[in-house]
Amino acid sequence: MVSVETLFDKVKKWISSFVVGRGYTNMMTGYMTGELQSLVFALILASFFRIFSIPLGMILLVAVIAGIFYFAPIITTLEKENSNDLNRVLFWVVIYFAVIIAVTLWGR
Amino acid sequence: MSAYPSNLWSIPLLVVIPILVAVVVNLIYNRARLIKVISLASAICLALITLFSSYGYHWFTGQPALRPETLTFTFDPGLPAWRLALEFYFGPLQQAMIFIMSLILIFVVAVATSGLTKRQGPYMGMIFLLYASAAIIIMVNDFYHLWIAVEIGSLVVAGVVVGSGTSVSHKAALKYTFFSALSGAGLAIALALILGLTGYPNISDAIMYIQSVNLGEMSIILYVAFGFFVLSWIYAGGLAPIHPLKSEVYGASFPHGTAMLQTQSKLMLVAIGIVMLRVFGNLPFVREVMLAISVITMMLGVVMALIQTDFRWILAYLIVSHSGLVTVGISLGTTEGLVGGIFQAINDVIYMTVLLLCCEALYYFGGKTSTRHSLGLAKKAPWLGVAIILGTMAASGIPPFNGFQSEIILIQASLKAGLPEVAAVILMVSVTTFIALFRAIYRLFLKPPETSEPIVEAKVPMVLHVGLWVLVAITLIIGIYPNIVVSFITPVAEAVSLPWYL
Amino acid sequence: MIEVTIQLLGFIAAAALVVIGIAGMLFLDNLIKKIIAFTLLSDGVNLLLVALGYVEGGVVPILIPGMSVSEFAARAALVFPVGIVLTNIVIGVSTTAILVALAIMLYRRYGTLKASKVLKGERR
Amino acid sequence: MIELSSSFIVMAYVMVVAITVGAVAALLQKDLLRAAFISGAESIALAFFFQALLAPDLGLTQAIVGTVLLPGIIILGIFKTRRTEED
Repeated sequence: MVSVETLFDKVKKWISSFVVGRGYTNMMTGYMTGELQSLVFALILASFFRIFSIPLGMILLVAVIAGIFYFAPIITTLEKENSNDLNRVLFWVVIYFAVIIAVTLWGR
Repeated sequence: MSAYPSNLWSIPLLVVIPILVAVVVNLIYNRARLIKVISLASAICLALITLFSSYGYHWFTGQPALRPETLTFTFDPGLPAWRLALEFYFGPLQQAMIFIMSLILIFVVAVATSGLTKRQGPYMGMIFLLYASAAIIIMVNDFYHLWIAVEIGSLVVAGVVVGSGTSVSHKAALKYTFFSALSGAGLAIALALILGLTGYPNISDAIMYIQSVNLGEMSIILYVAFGFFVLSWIYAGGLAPIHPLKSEVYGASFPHGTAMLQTQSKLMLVAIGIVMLRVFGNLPFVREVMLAISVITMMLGVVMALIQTDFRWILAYLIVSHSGLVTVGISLGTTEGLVGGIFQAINDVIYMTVLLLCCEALYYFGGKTSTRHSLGLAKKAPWLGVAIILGTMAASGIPPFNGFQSEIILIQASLKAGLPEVAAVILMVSVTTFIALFRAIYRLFLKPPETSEPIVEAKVPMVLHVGLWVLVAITLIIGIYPNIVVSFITPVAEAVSLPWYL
Repeated sequence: MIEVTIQLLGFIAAAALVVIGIAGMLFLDNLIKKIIAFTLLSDGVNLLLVALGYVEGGVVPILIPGMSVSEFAARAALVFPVGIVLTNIVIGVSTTAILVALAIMLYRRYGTLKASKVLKGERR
Repeated sequence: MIELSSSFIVMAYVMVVAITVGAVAALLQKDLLRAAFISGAESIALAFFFQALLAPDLGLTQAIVGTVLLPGIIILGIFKTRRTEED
């Protein structure tokens, strides 16, 4: 017997795989919306690069789309990186500071 | 301005009165009635001072910023350096911002003294010190006071958070205070670098020096100073990399404490952002860096708000996200952008306070704020349901309310500046705000309760009702007549955005 | 070859203190150790500020009898960093006090000072 | 005027070493009480460095605050919690 899996079943499985093991499926709407939002946000951020150079921005946009497919549920990664662990935030702040100084000095 | 500018006595009162009240209230510690009377009276007094004070300067040492004969700033290459003009400036913008803050202080004090907190004395003292630090940062025109007020503010935030007394709040306060080392030290270094470069602690003087003297190779120092300044800016306002800690601070304190905290941090964002624009605005890539930080903050905050399961944490992340909305306007640097950003800060403070007071009212119905429970509160307390939906509409920018007015200014400003992507992000943020809030409201208010056990109902104090409806009325009034506030902001925005329009 | 002055030595020591402080805050696990690293960091910043105000071949900025004002103005070390650092020392002490108080409260609650247990990131 | 710079620079060399070694040593101790004392000793070196950098008033302040007040606060915390670092 070969089970008939329609496209709807596949999409449903893919969606519910985000929330497996959480035992609280009411959050699914939130996670789904968050996933779509962060997708669009990433695309918009990539298209921002047109301010500096348009060809490079196009390459970046393609790279971001490829990256989105690779890291499929972005929202879980985002949630992990947004953890309120002290050391993680400290690490991000140090990197941020280095980037700001580098960018402003480069722009000079 | 023909006469020599006189030293205004009324401005320092905005700082002195809260500090005095903090000391007195701390001393009488536990006598609730007396604390209530003193703190309410002084909060009303502060609001009256901001309403009726005249505009002008107060300088502590050195000389005033304006010279009567030429109407120029004190900058004069002929005079020796180290003039030490430490001063406050009180103008229309400062009046609008401090008046809104005083209004919220009145409601916060009234709500806080009518229940929930024990050990009221020290807690009230912390709230008044928070007000004082924000007032200094809004009025200040020299780097020294700016730095001290940011330091005081960061310590007092920890105090307010600890006031709620849970272990989560202790953790949040500890993490937040560890960062004051980085940001405060960074601001001190930035202050020392600018001081070493220009020789003026006064912001106006330093700007005049930077614009009139060719710095040459020394301008590298300005970039490093900008980096440190950004560090303290993101720390004070809870922008992108620090937003997990800041949202934890917002979520862990009492809702009325959060109302004061978000007021302080949003107005601080505006004030420090304007200082950064004035000092560094002409450098390349500065406004791009600020814009990138605020866009990332908006996006991360709103996406994280979507996946929270507690109404308090949803509000906490939304506050962070809307701080990004404020700084987008400021970092655009155009007149419309500045007007939109500052107007958004004022509106934001008001409607978020409405939502936070609703969250406070939930505490009187058993204290369950998690969206895992469906309480069916709309039947128990229809007034609360109406208020929270009105607050949500204001927060997501639906026309008759004030959020709409500032967001449309922001969208127009970003389109005019040639950045349609920013406009798209702003639109998405306002829509997602609505989704995130309404998910919680549906679970808490509209969905019929799952269990049949009755909700514990305590008597909601009268001040909470009054504060809620007064603030909702203000959102409506500002939404219909935005010029009440915009007329205060526009001249300042025109003055600040001048340098790159010449 | 750069000439080694006291100012340069000050910058070196300040950089060392700041790096040690940040590394300590990042990688040490004990809360009290983290607080000590915090004091080291603020010491480093103080040293940096004082070294910025140093004038080579200068004098302590106190006007002693027998010294002309113009000579004093030319040679005295800068005073404004001193004011900043004095404030910074006081702020550092109060911040340390708050941190220690919070660490004690968390110790009473959790029975441990390990930051990886007390301050670990948690889902809500 | 007495020129002190030549003697100060020798002192500064010693103090750079003392500050760096003290800071590292304070953070490497297993015994927290000893770490607090060593950070106090590092503060004394820092106070001498302030003296060499023409800020004697700061040197005095740092000597008092860094050797008495700060270690005092930290030692208070240690007595209220625990003395050794757990694994």
